[in-house]
Amino acid sequence: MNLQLLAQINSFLAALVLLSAFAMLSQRKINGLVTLFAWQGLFLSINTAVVGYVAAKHHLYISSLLTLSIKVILLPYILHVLVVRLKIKKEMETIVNIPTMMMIGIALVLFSYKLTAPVREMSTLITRSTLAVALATVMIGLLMMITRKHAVTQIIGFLAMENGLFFAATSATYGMPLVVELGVALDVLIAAFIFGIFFFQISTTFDSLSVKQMESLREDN
Amino acid sequence: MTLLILIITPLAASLILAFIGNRRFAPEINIFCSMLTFTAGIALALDVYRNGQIITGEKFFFVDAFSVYLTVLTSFVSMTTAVFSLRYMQREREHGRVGRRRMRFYHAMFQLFIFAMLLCLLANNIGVLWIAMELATLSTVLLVSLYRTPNAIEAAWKYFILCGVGISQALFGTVLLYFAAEKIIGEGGEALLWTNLIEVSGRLEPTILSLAFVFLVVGYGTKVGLVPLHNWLPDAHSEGPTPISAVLSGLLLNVALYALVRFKVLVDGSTHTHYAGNIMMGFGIVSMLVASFSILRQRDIKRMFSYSSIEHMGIATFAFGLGGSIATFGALLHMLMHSLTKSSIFFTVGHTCQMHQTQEIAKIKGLFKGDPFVGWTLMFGSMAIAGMPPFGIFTSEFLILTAAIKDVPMLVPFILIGLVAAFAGLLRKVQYMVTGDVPSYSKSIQAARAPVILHMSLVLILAFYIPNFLNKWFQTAVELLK
Amino acid sequence: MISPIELSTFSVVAFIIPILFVILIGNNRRLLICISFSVSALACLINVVSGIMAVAFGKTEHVILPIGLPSLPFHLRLDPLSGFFLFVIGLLSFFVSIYSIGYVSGLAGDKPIKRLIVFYNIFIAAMIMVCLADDALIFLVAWEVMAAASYFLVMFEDGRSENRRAAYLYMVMAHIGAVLILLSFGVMAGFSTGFEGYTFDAMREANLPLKWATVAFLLSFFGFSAKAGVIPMHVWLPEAHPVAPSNVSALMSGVMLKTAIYGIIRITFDIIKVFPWWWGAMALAFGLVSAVMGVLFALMQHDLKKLLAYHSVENIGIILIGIGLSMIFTSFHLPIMAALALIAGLYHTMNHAMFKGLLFMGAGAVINATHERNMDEMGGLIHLMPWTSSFFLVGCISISALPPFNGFVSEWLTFQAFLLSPSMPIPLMKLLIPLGAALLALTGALAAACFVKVYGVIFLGNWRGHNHPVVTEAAWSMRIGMMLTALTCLCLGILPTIIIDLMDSISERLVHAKLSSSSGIYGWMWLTPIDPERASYSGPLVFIGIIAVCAITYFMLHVKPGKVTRVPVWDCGFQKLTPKMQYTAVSFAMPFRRIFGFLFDIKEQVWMSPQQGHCAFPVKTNYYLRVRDRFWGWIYRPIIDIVVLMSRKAGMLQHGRIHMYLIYSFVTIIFLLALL
Amino acid sequence: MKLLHLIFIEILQVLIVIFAAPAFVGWVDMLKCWSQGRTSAGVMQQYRNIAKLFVKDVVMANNASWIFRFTPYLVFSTGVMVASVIPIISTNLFLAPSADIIVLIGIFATARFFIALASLDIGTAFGGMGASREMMIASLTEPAMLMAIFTVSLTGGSTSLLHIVRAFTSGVVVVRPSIMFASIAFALVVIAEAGRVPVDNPSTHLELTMVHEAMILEYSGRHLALIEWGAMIKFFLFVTLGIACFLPWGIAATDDLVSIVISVFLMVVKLIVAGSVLVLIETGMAKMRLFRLTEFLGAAFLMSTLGLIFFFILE
Repeated sequence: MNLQLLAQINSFLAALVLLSAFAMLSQRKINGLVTLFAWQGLFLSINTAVVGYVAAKHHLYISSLLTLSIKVILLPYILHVLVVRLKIKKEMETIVNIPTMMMIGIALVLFSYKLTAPVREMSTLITRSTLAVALATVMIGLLMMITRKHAVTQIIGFLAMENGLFFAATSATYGMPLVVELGVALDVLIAAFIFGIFFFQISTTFDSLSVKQMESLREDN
Repeated sequence: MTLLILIITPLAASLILAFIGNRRFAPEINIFCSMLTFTAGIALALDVYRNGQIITGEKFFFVDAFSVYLTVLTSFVSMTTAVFSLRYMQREREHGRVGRRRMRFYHAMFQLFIFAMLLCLLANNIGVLWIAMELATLSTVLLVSLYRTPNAIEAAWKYFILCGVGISQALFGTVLLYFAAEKIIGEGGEALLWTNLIEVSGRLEPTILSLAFVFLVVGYGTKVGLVPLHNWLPDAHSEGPTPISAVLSGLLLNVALYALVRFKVLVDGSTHTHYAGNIMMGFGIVSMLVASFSILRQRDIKRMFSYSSIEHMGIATFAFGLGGSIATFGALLHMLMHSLTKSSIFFTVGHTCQMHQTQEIAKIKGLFKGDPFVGWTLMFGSMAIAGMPPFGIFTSEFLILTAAIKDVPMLVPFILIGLVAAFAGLLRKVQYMVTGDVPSYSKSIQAARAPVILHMSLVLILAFYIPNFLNKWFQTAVELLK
Repeated sequence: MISPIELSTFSVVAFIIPILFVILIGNNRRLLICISFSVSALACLINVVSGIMAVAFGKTEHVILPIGLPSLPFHLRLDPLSGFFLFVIGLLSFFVSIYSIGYVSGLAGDKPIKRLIVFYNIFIAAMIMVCLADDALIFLVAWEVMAAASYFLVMFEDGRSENRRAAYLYMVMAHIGAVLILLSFGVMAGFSTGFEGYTFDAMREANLPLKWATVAFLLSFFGFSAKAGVIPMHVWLPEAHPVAPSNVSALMSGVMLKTAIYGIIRITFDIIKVFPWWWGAMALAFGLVSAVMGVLFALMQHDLKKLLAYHSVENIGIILIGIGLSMIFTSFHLPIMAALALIAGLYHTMNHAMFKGLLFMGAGAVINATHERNMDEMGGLIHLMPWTSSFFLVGCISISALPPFNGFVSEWLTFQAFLLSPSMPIPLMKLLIPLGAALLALTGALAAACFVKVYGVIFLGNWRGHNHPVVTEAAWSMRIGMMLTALTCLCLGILPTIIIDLMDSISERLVHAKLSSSSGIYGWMWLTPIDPERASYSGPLVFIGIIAVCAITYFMLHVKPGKVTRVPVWDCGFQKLTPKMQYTAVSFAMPFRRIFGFLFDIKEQVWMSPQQGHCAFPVKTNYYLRVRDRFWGWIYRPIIDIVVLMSRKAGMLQHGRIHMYLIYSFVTIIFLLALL
Repeated sequence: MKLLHLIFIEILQVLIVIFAAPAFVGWVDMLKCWSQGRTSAGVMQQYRNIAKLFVKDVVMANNASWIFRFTPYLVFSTGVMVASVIPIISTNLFLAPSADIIVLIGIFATARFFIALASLDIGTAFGGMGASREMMIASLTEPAMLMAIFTVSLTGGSTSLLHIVRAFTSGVVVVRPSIMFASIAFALVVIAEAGRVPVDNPSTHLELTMVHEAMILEYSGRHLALIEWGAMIKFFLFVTLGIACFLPWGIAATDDLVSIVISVFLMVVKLIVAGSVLVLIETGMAKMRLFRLTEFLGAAFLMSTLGLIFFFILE
């Protein structure tokens, strides 16, 4: 296959990642969120594999496999189990209403496009244009954490940010060195276990998983 | 070799304690391992002192003057904390705040935390540095929520989320840095090695690096506790068990600042401006102002001292940002003095809280009469932390301030206000706690004196006499960083 | 032959011995007090000796201690100026230490004596180190240790809330002052490179541009005046001195304030050296305001120690007047006049140390005996405490600047300095400065009035109080301490010439002129500054003359024994004369309240309780008076309010909502990226 | 020989002062009586009073302390001390350098200090009232007096009386505005210091008005005599001080007998004049309320300050 096509595939997948990010932003149902997160992971791992093929970097295959196993299979499974176990109610209310979030999201995309301009100029990689998308994904993940009131959604936002970062690494530099990739993956795993424990602690201490109740530590004015 | 021992010991210890951490002699094991770590640290220090900086393990590890003194400090404070936590946690168990299984967890995580911090300090690879930093966060998150009270869980959750987000920003910054570096050094692991980066820092692309520094400063700054990224810090410090508060504000903040300073050197090296320095100065001033004014109206003793940690990190950040030989020297000294003093204060605070069964300042009274040792150490510790001689923090603040009025006179009034406000706030609360009559509900406890005395005397001695090796390290570090 | 500076350094070490005693024989109270305070007294005596040597030889010696920062070891230096202050500190501390033996034993048993002894010694040692310091670091270390030690001494009775409040206020003010001083050192060190810049020698070398010199001077001036209690930085002083143990207040008011004067002189005359005249004018203005306001505030008090504290404000003002004049003269290159003014200031420094120490010791004795600080509850103690009363009288006369005692000499010298103002090139100053002299005269007269009140109300008349404690004469060691101080006051008043000739070495170094070279043709009996034609005062002759005439008249009238009939007080036929009808401190000060009332925030109420029978005879009349310092409301209240507001605002950042926290970091990123 | 001579002059002057003071006061009283159309008791009346008091016994309150007994002697001796310093009949007094004007004021202040203490000693309301008022008046007079003296000593270039007198007498006689104003101020101050109408009324015992009398109310016998005498000496000295400062011409510069006699004669003339001037003022004005005194003394202060300002502006 020629590079042209691969580049197009790459940017197409990038578009899908961003799309899934937006979808998550607008998704109300928690199961839907988990599914979308899985999809995002899937696109990401395919993309990584493609880039690995393009750049002939074999460690990228490994990281793509890692992504597949952790972010597509493991984490969604854990989340799903938790959702079932803790009987989390399906509907998630958001702080800001959906259309506004969309607007903000688009603004973020433009912003990150502007930001990554110097990188694009410098870079010679075929993936360089997708860096903007990666940064946008990170930002949208952060936005999601900000606007959702629920612990699980915040975690998903967090993981979406991780996805974005991973994507950024791939697109900007054909991925970090393997040791770093592994380390990051390990951290994500530990994080996953920790928030697993957390969900139980929270739901046992407070009656629900809503972050709303956790505002007691404050300077009482 | 010593280096490997230094790294492996805490890791192995955490593994062992993960299984036998609930036994009767577990704390002793904990102490023993920390002592082993400390001796290894000393050995490493001597090694560095003799033959300068070390690069081993296929350039994986890198030790220079800056990191070695922090390494020794880390291992030392972790050792004294382990000693302190022996009796402290025992009493916590007697009060039924923690169960046996959680003791196991506590010991394991404690050692893991030490391991993570040492890895941060010794890693040559900035990617590994990031990983270790994340590990340090993760290992302490569940320690903060050890008591499982609603507040503890809330604090831990905030700690987890905020630091997680912050650290992800840092990763993005690292990616950008890697991107800029690989242009010059070439692909693969080489481009992430600090030793290579510092050599080529002049040739790195300035725009990318300044872009990267934004994410790095927000990322690591969150862990340093710079305002307005600090909100997790008071909660985590006040709700966790006291030994953890001690190591968090005594060591973790230092390590995060260490990372930040490393990157600052890189960025300013490439931009040839004072860009990173200015940002750090700004963060420093804001942090110390906000923190000082927050101290004034604290009702919780541990919260108050965690705010003072924010203040001091602000001062140190400001000083590093200021640059110049005297300011940098002062900043290095300040990191050392602060972590010694602050951890000893937290030990004392732990005793105080256990005596009065509360962290509320309003309920703590008459320490001079009740337990002179605790009272006076708390008084002197607070005076030291507030920058009164004859304690070391005064010396470092003296250097920083005088350097500041030389270079940035316009900023000095803000520092002045901050320092005085912090002093007034601390003194007010502490004076209230130490004076007066002993309340009925306060019961006397057997305080762990050794760590406190050790720390305070170190702070006192180092104010008047800085041993030669330390001085040599500081000077080389100054050359490296200024 | 051991050199003075070695002596002093040794003495500083010697102050550790009493602290060791506390550890060793802490349980034996009496023994501990006796031994430890006598050791401190000896250590102080060493400094008296070394001080005299330093001033007399006029040599300057350096010592570099092996401790401190690696590239900045502690530099010590003893020159005549610091020698003079060592002498003053040592002498008063010597007297006070003797006094303390009795005083501290007289304190109630539950008081934390050990704490007192430990910090007492640290305090004195720190003051000595301040005078010896020759680089910024050790100076500030000693300065702050001094502040901290005195803080703990003020907090001696930490059970009482007023002690805590006073100590807190004092410590905060002291710390603000210290930081200001630190910054001024920073400015001066900024003009030479590296760590060596922090030594005073380097600062002397570095010739600052005027702008920076001014900054440094202003910083240090206000820093030091916060410690000296110059108005409006005086608020801590009348709070802290009353609540401290009296031997401590004697030291704080007598010598600790003087270290601030030392600092001002050191920085202006020794380190900066060249300055415009308006610096001096500023010092002069602050001095005058402090002097007048201080004495007026004092007049309004009826708490004995508070009154004395306000008098410290006044006297610091007088000292500043001398120094300010000297600065003005120096800036106009009039060395001999500068020398006169400087000596006047320094001499008053020493005098104030002595008589204020004496007065506080006396106050301590009285308060120990009566357990009462409110003068309006006292009276007639002269019959019960003859020794204390006579020593206290000496103090009163000295502080009221009456010949032939020492206070008068220094004020006389200051007046002489004022009279030299016409030789200044600036017309306006020529006109204004003599008005300052008028203010000084007013101060003197008011001080006299105030101490007539003090002595009259405490020692004369009859006991006014409700409770009648058994009042006994002070312990012997207290009496000795006070007697020595009183004698010193008299000697300083009668034989000023000798001491002033000694002090030439100081003025020679600082303003390059001697006084004795101008005077001295009359010899030790006549004090003739500048020129015997201008002015002359002979303490001995006045003293001897007055005493002689008294004696002669006495004997002439008692050639045949004069009969003295003792009768009850003539009550004008009104039968019910009670002690309550005596004038009290409040009523004595009434005319002054009427005249100078506009300066204070006065709240005065009189109300008659329900009357029965004839309306002219109310059953009971209540009188309420509250005199407040206006400065608190003018300056400090607003500042405190602002700080509280700021802290509330800072607290609002921590509102507990994690979303907002995330937004913070988000916004921070956006902001920083926008900065790019 | 020379020394003997000096000592002789010194003693002579002191004696003159001591014994002339009552006469001067008597003269003033006499003038006053005449001006008020009363028959006077003559110049010698004050001598009779003093003599009478000396022979009387001392009656003292039970709680009078040593201060009460010591004060009269001190008051008297300060008067004598000052008398030996002010150049009245001659300018070569060997004791004169031992005290300049400021010291003189100081010495008088000492005397006042002790009187005030003594008046508080018994613990009656009168005493306290007197002391409080006296000290208040003193604190207001002192600045005015000092400013007046400043003007003089700036003109004379010295604060020691000898040199002021020499400076004036040696120079040609000029009318200086500064000196004029200063002298007026000084006159007002003398009235206040000596406790004459309108500041104080020596011949009243009405508690609302009395100041000096209230202080010495408890005294009797020789003590009272000494105090009264001391007060007279003080009054006399203040007048002579004024003379020495403002019209010193004629005070003997050489110590031959002739010039001394002349100067004594001149002094007597000056005193007579000064006394009558004072009487004019006293009879012209009524006793002031206590808190009006601020205005009176304020005027004195203003005068002296004007004098000072004129010294700098016009000369």
